[in-house]
Amino acid sequence: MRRWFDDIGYAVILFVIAVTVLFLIAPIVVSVMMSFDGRAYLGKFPPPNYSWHWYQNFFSDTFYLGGLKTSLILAVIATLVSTTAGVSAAIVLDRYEFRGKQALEALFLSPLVVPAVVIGFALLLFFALLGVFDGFTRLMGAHIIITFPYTVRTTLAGLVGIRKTLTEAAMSLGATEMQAFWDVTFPLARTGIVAGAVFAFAFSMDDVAVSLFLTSPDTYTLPVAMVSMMRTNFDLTIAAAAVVLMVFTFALILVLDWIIGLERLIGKGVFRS
Amino acid sequence: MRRWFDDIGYAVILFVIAVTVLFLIAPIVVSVMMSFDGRAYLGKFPPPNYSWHWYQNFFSDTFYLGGLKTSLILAVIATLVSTTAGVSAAIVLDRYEFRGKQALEALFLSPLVVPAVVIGFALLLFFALLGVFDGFTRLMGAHIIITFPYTVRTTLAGLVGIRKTLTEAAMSLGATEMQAFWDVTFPLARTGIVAGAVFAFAFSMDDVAVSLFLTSPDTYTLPVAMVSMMRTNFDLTIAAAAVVLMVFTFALILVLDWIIGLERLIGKGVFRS
Amino acid sequence: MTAVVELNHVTKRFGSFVAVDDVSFAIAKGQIVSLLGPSGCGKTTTLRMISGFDDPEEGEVLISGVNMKGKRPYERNVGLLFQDYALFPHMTVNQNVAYGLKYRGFDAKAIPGRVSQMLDLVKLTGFESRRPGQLSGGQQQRVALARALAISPEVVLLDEPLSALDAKLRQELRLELKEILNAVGATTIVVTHDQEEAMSLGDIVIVMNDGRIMQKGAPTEIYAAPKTKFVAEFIGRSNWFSGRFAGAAGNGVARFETSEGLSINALKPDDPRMADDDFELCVRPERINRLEGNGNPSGAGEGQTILKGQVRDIAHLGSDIHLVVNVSGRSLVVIEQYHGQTLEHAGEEIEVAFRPEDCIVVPANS
Amino acid sequence: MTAVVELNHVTKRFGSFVAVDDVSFAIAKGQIVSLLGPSGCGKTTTLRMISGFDDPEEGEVLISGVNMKGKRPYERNVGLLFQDYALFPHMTVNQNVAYGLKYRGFDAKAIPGRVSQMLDLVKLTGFESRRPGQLSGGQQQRVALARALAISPEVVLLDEPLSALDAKLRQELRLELKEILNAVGATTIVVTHDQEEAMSLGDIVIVMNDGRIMQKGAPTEIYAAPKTKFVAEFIGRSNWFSGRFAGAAGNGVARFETSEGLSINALKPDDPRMADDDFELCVRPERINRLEGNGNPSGAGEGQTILKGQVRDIAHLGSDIHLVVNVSGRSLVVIEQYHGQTLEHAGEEIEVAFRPEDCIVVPANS
Repeated sequence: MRRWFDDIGYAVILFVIAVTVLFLIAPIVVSVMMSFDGRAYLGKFPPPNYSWHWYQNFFSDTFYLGGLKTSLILAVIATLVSTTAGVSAAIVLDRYEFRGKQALEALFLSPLVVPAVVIGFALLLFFALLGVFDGFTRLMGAHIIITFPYTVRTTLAGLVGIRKTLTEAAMSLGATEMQAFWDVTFPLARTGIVAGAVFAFAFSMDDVAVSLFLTSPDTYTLPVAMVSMMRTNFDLTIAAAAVVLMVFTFALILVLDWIIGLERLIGKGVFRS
Repeated sequence: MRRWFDDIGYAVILFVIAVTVLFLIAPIVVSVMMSFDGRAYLGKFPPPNYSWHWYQNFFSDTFYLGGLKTSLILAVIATLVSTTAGVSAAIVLDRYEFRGKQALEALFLSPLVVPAVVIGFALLLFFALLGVFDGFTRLMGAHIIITFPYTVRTTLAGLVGIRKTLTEAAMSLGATEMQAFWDVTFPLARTGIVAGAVFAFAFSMDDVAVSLFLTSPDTYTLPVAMVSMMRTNFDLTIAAAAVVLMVFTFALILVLDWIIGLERLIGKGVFRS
Repeated sequence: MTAVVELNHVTKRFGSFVAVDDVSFAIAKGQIVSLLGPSGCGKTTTLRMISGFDDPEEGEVLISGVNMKGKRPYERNVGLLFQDYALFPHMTVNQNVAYGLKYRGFDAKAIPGRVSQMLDLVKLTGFESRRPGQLSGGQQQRVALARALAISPEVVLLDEPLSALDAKLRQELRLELKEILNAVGATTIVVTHDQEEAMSLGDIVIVMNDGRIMQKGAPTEIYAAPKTKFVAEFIGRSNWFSGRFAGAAGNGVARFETSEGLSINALKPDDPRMADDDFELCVRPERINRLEGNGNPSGAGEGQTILKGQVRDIAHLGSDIHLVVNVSGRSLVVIEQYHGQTLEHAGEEIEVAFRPEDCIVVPANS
Repeated sequence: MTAVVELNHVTKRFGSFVAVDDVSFAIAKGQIVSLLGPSGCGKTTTLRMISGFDDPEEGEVLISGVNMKGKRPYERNVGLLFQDYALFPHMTVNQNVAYGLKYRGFDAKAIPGRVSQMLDLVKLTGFESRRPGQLSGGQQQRVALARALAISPEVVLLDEPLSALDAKLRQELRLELKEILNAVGATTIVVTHDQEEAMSLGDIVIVMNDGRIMQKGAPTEIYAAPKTKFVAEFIGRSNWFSGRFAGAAGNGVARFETSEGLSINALKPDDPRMADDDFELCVRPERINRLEGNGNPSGAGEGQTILKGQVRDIAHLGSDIHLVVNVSGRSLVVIEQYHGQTLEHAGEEIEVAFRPEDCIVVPANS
């Protein structure tokens, strides 16, 4: 009789999981199928026939392509800059004990805590104050700031597993501290650093909240383009754009999975949001 | 002479950190100060005098207050629902080995990987398909889905530290598996569960990318209200709104810090983005 | 006297790996039995099958004569002491010890009395309201023991009970643990990879390897008369020679020729197969004596084997002196008690001797 | 012979905690010195000050006569063997051993020869292209040793060199490690909390506690003539009695009255303060003999102390038998070697004896 409680407990849990799975999978499946809809208008689900024409629309629309181009350029530069800064910061946080270390750590991770709209608005004001009104420069600064915490976090996660005795061993064998870093620490932290760079890239590609505040009429990102198309000209080209963006992100995650394994990512909590 | 390389290395790293710190702190400081600007128009920084009048504007504007009210209601309900579902899912993922466990785990965390605009658009299509056009219902579903991964992650992080032998010990002493869960596992995982709930709340409060797709003219969240005010009626009331939103989030993080310690949060990577 | 725990031809596989292979034994009431073996030998799986966390694939597990097939852990009356103690960290000592009582049907009024009786038994009266985190390792172990014994289990299973403690504390608690188990008359199975733990706690030692029982007997029997090379090597240190018997040397003593050409006097094994077979011969290091006075065999009794060698190393470890002696290119370990004697230096020539009855002979490849 | 390593009145504080307190010692070329003490005794801080990862606050560290003040680790010529070995996991065995050579100014052409010479020394020829993750614990230890010795350091520091290995392997590798160090004539400091490791490896043992040197001497000297209770208790097992001297018993032997009323014959200490002071007296467990034949003192020599007691426990641990005997309400531990003798059962009455020269007397509270 007591066993019965165990068995009913499992049943309830399994039901909750089944409902969750449905709501997580269904919308994405619907969107992907609709993006291949063969009809020229937005019709009922499921599509009666399939074609690539929404993708042809997407790749021939200069508004979307402009957004895609800006997104890619921003993502590449933001990734390079914030990876460099993030690795430097993580090394200092990992190796040294100093007054205010906790405050610095909190500060470096603060873009994770401050709401995105607040960051977007604050940067809008700050750039206005500095006299910077060029859309690209503003987006660039914003994307570096919002991607920086990811590179710090993943590098830190990579450094945590490296025993301090390895650096000490290298120094006892004649290497200076910098040489020990390049010989030992850097190669071992490489997967963490690469993970940070990939996340930074993906996050820069996908951001909308911050970018919305900083776009100018001729400089906007792909997600921002999607949002504005949704308001002005809603058709299934947005579905195609969404699939393109998603495929991009998934490709990056797969690369990352291939390099360091998805489980380790989840375990280390370096998953981007 | 070799020591010199070590010393110059430190100098470079310290410079990078100083620049980063400036760019992280300055925009927020500027925004907070500007929100107390005593002038009635958007003037140069720093404000010549300070007052509360932008806050008075905020708290007397029905548009902002409507957004704040919707945001709070959404956040409370989304937190309750996704914490329940997240805890169930985390228990199954933590305790049992089964075929497809990895796939399920990836699926539960997929809202972290899929770009927010894609989720927003996919839900828009999905709800249209289901015939759901009510703004509040759509936002509710969306906020549950986007907060769910946080509750799964933090609960999992809380469960990971609990040794399996504790459950076995309870069972050897006569408790069924469900009794063992309530007596032993649940009290020990509580901090992780609370952390997940707080993150879910904060994330629901702050979301803009997904909500933008699902708002209706009479149901919108505070961040969405800020974005649309920025386009239509830009003044420093948005700064006051940003500070209100930020204070809300910070208060939550402080509660969390008080409960389980910020360091453990960072270490466990349960920091929201 | 009927057996409290009985395993009949129990087998358990994980995939193609046979964790436990046709194991049978029976434990009488009040007995303490040690299951000893290297990691992966199947001892932990055996323990999990008795406690109900794993089910045997073949064979049966009986507790007090009842077949336990399909019974979940909470449907058996087994006390478990985990290697990591598994104390509930959010409960006090009192709550930990009382935990099993409410589920095991103890009268609510009787619980406080039972708890204080158990804490008295493990000498932790006064610690009732501490949390496990505020206790030392040894105290935690005793709380876990009190909790396991409180429910009056039919059998108590101890999983590496002392391995989490440091060497000095282990020696002290070993005796205390044994006395507590004897005081309540608990039927006990101790699972361990530590030879000293197994021999000092167990009335009977069962040596396992590769899922099978290799030998079963009193500690002294296992040590002095191992039946296989595995058991002899796993229990204690030993000096091995391989070779064959090459004829009698009188008085029931036979000459053993080792592969490196040494001749050793050993007792003739009763084994009828002995004729031309290969054997392994081992001498325990404490049975080898240094001869006083260089080259003077008078110190050695009749029939002893005398070997000449060179001291390779001498280490004073405390109560024991460990001497490594190079004999015909191989190293013999000799253990002596330290009684203030003068120690040799590495490189000195010495003679060592041992008696025929100090030789243990086992079949080769066993 | 000038000292290779010399510490003069070295003191190091961390905040208000004095980690190392006025420590001085000198090590001659080729000597192996063990720094032995419990955790927190300052031995690791001492090692870090010699290797350059910490700087002394007061006093000086000299290596080959040169004051090391302000020299960073890579400016000293010290070989370090870390407790966790600290092998570079992304480099092969070859690359690990060669790592120090490029920075220590070895000719690039000479490096491969030096590496294979070192791998030959530690018997790892053939493992050149393995990664540390593909090696066993013992092999990793030997790679780390080869790497530390390759740079021909003036002094080698070993931090708990064997503690990461299991008990059986530790005994084997102890001798190998000692022979390798002797083969290259390395001046060595072994830091350890393990008494057996310290005594078997070190020519000299320095016992530390609370940042200070408690005693320094050959292993046998430290064991047989500890100057304080701390040293006697930390090294080996011991049976303690506290009490006072109550007059002579002839032949340089004095009568020691214990607090529980036992009378023990001990050698008179030379200490002039002995008159009415409190002392602690200890007898090593292997020095206590069981008397054969109940109540017959003929087995005991002249002047021996004979105590009557009851066997509380007897445990056969392998080469040793541990006997716990209840004497006037306190437990005495007796260790005998096992030579096939019949074992008592718990509860039997026996007599034990020890000689006056087996008693170690130290001042109370030392």
